Amino acid sequence: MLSTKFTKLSKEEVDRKWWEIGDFFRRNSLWMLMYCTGCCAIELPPAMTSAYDMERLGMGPMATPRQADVLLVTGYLSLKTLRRLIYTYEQMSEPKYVVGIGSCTINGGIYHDSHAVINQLNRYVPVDVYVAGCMPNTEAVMNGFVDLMGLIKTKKANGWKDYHARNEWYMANQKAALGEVKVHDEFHE
Amino acid sequence: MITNILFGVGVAFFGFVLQTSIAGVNRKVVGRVQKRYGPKWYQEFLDIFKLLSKRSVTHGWIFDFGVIMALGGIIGTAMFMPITSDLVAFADFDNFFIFVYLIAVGMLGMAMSASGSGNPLASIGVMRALTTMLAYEVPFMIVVLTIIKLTGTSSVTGIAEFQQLASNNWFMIALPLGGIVGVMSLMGMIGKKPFETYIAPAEIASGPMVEYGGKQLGMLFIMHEITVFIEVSLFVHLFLGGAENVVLFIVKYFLVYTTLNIISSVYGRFKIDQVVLFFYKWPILMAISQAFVAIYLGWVI
Amino acid sequence: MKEMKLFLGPQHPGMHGNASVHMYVDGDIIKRAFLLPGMLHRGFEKGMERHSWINNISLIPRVCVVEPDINEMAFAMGAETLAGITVPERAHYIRMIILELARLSIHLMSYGGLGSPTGLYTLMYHAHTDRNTILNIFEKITGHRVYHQYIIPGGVRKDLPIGIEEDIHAFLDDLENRYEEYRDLGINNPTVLARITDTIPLPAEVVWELGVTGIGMRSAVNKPYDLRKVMPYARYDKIDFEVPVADYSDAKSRVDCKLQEVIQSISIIRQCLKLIPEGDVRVPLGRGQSMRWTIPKGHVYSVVESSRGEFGYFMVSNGGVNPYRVGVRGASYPQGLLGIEKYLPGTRLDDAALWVDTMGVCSPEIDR
Amino acid sequence: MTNSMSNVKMVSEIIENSYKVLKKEVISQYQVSFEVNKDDVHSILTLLKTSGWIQLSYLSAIDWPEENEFELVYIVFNWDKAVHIQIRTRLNRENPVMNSILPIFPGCKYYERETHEFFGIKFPGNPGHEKQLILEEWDDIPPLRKDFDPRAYSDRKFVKREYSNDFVNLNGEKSKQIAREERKEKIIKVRKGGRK
Amino acid sequence: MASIELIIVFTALAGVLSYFVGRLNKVAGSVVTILASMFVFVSVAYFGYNNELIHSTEFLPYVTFSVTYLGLFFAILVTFIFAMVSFFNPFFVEKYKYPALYSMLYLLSLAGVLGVFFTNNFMSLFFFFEFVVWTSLFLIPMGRSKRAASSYYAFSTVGSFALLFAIFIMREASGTFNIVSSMASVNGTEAAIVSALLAVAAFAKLGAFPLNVWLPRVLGNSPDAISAVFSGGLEKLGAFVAVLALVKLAPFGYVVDATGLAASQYVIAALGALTIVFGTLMAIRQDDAKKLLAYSSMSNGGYILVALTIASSASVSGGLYHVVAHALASTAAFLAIGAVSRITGTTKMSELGGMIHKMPVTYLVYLIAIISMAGIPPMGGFISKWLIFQAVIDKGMILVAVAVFFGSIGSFLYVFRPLAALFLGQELPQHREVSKEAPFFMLVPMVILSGLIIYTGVLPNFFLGFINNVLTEVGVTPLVIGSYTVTGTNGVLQPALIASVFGVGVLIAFIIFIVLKKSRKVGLMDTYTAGNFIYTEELMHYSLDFYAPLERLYEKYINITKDFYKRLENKVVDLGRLMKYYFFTNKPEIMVLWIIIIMGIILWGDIL
Repeated sequence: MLSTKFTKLSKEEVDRKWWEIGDFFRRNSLWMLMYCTGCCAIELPPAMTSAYDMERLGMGPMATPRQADVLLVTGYLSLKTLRRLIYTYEQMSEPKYVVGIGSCTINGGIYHDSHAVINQLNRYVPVDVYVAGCMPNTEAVMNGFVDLMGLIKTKKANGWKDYHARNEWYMANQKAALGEVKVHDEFHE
Repeated sequence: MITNILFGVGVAFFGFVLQTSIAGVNRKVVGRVQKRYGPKWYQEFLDIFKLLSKRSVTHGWIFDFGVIMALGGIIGTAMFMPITSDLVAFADFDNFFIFVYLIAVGMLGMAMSASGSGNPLASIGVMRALTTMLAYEVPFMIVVLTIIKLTGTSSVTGIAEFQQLASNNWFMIALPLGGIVGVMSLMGMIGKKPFETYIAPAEIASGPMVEYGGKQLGMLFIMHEITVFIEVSLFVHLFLGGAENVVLFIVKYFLVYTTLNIISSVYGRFKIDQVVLFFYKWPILMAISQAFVAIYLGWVI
Repeated sequence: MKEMKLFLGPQHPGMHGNASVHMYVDGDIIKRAFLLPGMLHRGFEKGMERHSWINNISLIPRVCVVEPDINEMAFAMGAETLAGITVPERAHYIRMIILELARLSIHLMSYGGLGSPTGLYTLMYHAHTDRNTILNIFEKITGHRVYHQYIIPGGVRKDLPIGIEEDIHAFLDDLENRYEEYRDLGINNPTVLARITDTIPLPAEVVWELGVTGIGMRSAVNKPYDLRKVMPYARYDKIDFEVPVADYSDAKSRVDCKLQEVIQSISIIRQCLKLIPEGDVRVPLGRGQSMRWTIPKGHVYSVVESSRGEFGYFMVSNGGVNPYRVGVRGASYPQGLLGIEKYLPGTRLDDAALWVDTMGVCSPEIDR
Repeated sequence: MTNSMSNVKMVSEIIENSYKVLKKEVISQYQVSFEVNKDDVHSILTLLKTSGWIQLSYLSAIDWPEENEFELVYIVFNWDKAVHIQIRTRLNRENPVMNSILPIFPGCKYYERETHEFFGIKFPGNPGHEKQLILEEWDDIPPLRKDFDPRAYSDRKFVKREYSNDFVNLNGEKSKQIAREERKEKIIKVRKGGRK
Repeated sequence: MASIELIIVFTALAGVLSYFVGRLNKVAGSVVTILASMFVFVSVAYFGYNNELIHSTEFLPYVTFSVTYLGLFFAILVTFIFAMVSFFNPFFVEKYKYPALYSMLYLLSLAGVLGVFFTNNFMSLFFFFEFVVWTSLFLIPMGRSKRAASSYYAFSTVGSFALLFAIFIMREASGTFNIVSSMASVNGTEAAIVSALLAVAAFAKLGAFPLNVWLPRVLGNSPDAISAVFSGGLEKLGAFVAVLALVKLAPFGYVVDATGLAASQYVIAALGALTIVFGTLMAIRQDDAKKLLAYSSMSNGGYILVALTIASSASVSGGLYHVVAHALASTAAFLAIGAVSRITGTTKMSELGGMIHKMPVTYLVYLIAIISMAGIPPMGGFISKWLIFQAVIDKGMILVAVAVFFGSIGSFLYVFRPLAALFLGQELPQHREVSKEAPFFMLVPMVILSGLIIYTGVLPNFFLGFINNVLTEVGVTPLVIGSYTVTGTNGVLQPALIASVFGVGVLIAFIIFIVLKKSRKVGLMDTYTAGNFIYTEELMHYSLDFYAPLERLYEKYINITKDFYKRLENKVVDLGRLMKYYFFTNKPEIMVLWIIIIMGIILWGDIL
């Protein structure tokens, strides 16, 4: 005789289970945003195309931030780009992940003393994975993506939650570096 | 009636699963053309379910309503689709014009929702999609007119059964010019290059899809898969003699879809007015001459 | 409303690099267009004033990301002119091999980039794969895939590795064998041809007004205005090659010229590999203290023919350890800023990305 | 092309016959430099343009704070007689104004605008040159002037990453630093013959 | 029991009454139009449907009436349209220069229309025809354009003279003005001429190619309510005449064996096909929403012509059903546009945008109307188009089929454009403050019309049953209809099934939508701009030159008819100047000479 014993799961547990299922899909289908913010983007075409074929991992480029899951910050970020990057990041649908590629995103790299380039990306947007190197070669970039998948699996890729939780801190940092984030750039008019 | 409707829902679901799997396999096939491995065959499923699991944004009620109307219209259309001559939800009511026009509800819903997002790129994409529709639909309808005139019925199963008779050839062979026009129009219908103008990421950043993310995009993906299912299986039924059993149907379906994909992978995309000029040059002439030859002269192979 | 505003970039699949084209569009015709540059501004010219001549070697390749070697070459030539250094003969040939391989790589990339606006992704996949092979060759020669820091004042950093000739020859043979296939897939493809024929023409008489150089100019004025011919640097005067030209500059003829340059580059590399002498590849700088190497007072404008045109470094030395002022003339500066403003209006929205691709607008060298 | 050295000579003759040249330098066989008075620049450039130097290759400035001057450099090029000509002139650093050469070389539009942005030199005659081109919301002196210190600016605006010493090794291997210290200790130990 | 004469007289008297009431109070006068037209509609529909309309009283000689199913069909439809549109009158009277006159003419034209449909006498048909023209003529310039009125009059005159000429020929042949007997008596060449002349009258009224110029002008420039009346009601007079000309009179000319159609039918069908294509192409390029709908009316008139020409049971019932479907849909669309223009003061799509956020009900009404106009199930337009397609395919008219399919797909293009440019897209700042939903009494007719559009699409059998009566009357085999199904020549349609399956699909989609995570609401300006910041809504709205790439392909060839009439107009003006120069000179003796000469010519043979 079978004894059927249903333990009623609490709402949190149900949510967690759904979240885990969602994580499985999310990490196997990471769509990255086509945004070449800096020079490390030059190693992305080999990663995307036949030589390394990123699509094996289920990754592919996407046209707009609404569709994408991963924001790749490829290298140094000038202030002008950072404004647009933050705007783009806020347009992405959650859950969203950020991969910082190149040393410039970590500590400014070779441009650490430049008047136009920020030094530390994770003060302005939360970063889940860094890929070091100037420039990191394609294998390193691919490895970074695999790392991101691992972090999603172990529920450590929580940058977007952090952005909600410490939103004021991020906003204050953005304001300190940029002044206003959204500016009138109608510079030709 | 209820069983019929449930069966219809089953057909729509079958179509979704079939097309999504075949699309995944085709991504691998195209990957081989491009000298690479390509994704897993079930990647399309992963993509769709991932999208459904995300938290999206909405631009107002019309943005959501349009998506629901789009998916609903397409599911409704798919419910009429016969798989084989026996496996059909609403026998005798699978009229060809229902497919052509009920699909338009889905298209209209999507167009409405895209324009409702307030993004001009989406409106441009919709404009291009509608213009492409104006291009490919007329030659296709002329060919189908010939077929309906020859068979005397506009029921899709009726046309398929007519071709399965021993004395008749498939219309792909019987009406060779019309068959070619059918292939071209089908490529336009399912949005394959060179007629993929309305997505055109490098020009208008994926056109109507530009503002979608998360569940809305996921639902549009489902809608797209079912639309492709409807259009390709319509081609199978109209031109390739339908199918006696499910396996044959899947084989024919796979062959048609894969052929189109391979053809499209070595072509670029036209501009929108080039698409219109293309279809209103040779295909429509071929379709009209085919219709004249078949209807007035009775020359059918 | 009379007009609508659309954007091509910075975050747009049609834009190569990080810049933004603001377009005012009526229907689908562009009425006004502007480039919004500066998103890749790093303060390069300021940064180079703050580094020593030798340190700058690692900084300069990053000016233009897609084609770093011309920067190294222009910088090295300028420094050599100022310091009065004679470069060993072998180094000249190695430099030419590197430069032409780089030219091949960027032409392949740009030809593959044609796949994006025209939707022919297969072309993109194939071309990028071949470019990857070139990057692998670079890695063997210099140790780096992209930023080589190989051409330095006084020669090249180290000699070619043994056996690299086979690799290069194998690659060139392969590329030459598939050259016709490439043409058939891309420029002879009827769908692509329909897109690029008569698209965004650049009239010959306005070339000078803009200051456009490179393929954009040569395909318009029908004269072999190539710096390698006009004022040969390295040992280009000893090499036999032709400069492809055309008399009507539309997207098609520009792409065609690029493809013909691929053939010429292959031939140049072959000749270099044949003519290359044995010997040193570098003269020592600064008598053992190369980090404190100083250059006599002076100023020079050293130019190199890049894939997009005249690429120049204007360098001023005040006799110190650091350069006093370095100015960079990005090759795509005219076609990027003024060209987009003047010649994009009147074309169609669909073709805007083609201008960026075929004229070769490289945003990092505009912004610096 | 034709003999380049004679081209340089020809240019020198053209310019030196008509205008006062403060300083002439022949940099290489393809390049020559003239320093001229500020007022002569426009007519020299016009002359050069009519003589075949139709391409403006480069336009920029150099800051000489000790002499309290800016130096403007115009580089023009002739494709048929391959010589780059630098025309250089000096401006007062306090109130740097130079009439635009837009009527002569329309291609200078953005060069002048950029020079204004980075040095603060004004170019009357070039509409809209005072708007920002490369920079956005810039709040300091023009950055390419010598008295601008980018490091100070960067330190003020952008926070540097701080590296704490208790560096966590994620991979569970010994970090290089620890390994190096251990190796050092070992060597000392060996040198001392195993004695503490 | 109700007498037709009394209803007509009542309508006319109510018109006069509304004038006097309107002089006292503008709004009250227009309320009279609502009450009167509603009363007329209810009485015509109720008594007509129960066969209780009588025609006994004879007020004037020759003005006699009879009730036919054909007349009744049109009368119910047109009075319904008049009644629905009349709800808009109180909200628009403020904008007219002569509001009292407007109310009177509105009702008088209704009376004229009733006369046209119920008379059994060609002479009074002509009289009522002219009456409608004259009353409606003065309604048009209450909007903007006097030129529209004059071109309307010019083309109506062509139609009227053609009609008059046909009447005289029939009178010559039969000796009577009675419609039935005189039409039965003509045959041979006379029948051909009569048929052609009646067709000209129908073309002029329907605005079909090549007599199309007035239609967009009138519909584009009239007051909003009058545009709706013209498109839904008065234009259908042309369909009425077309039924007389094309269905009741036998076709003539060489008969093609393969299709069984005569040459005259081919000519008319070809002109109908041209009307469809021309109307579609012109509608695609319009910027004014009302003009766009005007050209769509023209294109739909082409469908009606093609359908009536083929004269098989499917086609005639399809054509008559199309009359219903298009009248409902285009009236609803015009009313929706009118509701928008009442608030914003413009109907130019390039000056509007994002109205949906303030006017959702109006939007839905317009949406349902355009779904029907585009012929998409489950709306009424689909049934009629399906029937017409069946007939065209059955006859194997390939080139006509090209036009029919082209117009059908093209209608997606043009009906979508106001939807996208006017209702959807960015909410423009200049209208954000003023716009709000239309008042209740304006929504009432629009919602009723939408409900009927859906009803005609889901359960067409009631109307098709009535149309079958008409078919029997005009001598065409009735259509086979079941309780829920419609049987065409090569297929069976079950509209209710389509609607319910569509409902199931939407239900599934809704369930999918609702179980998934809730979306985050963002503003319209938070949109993909490739990373750039935007502040100007009007620059982010795609409305002008919507189909620019398509338009470029044909814009060179499109103005053929317009240019032709323009040249003709110039010639007529020149002729007038010439006459003025020679006849009306300052010298009286020359004038007297001319008068004598002309009198002499006229009286030659009779007296002299």
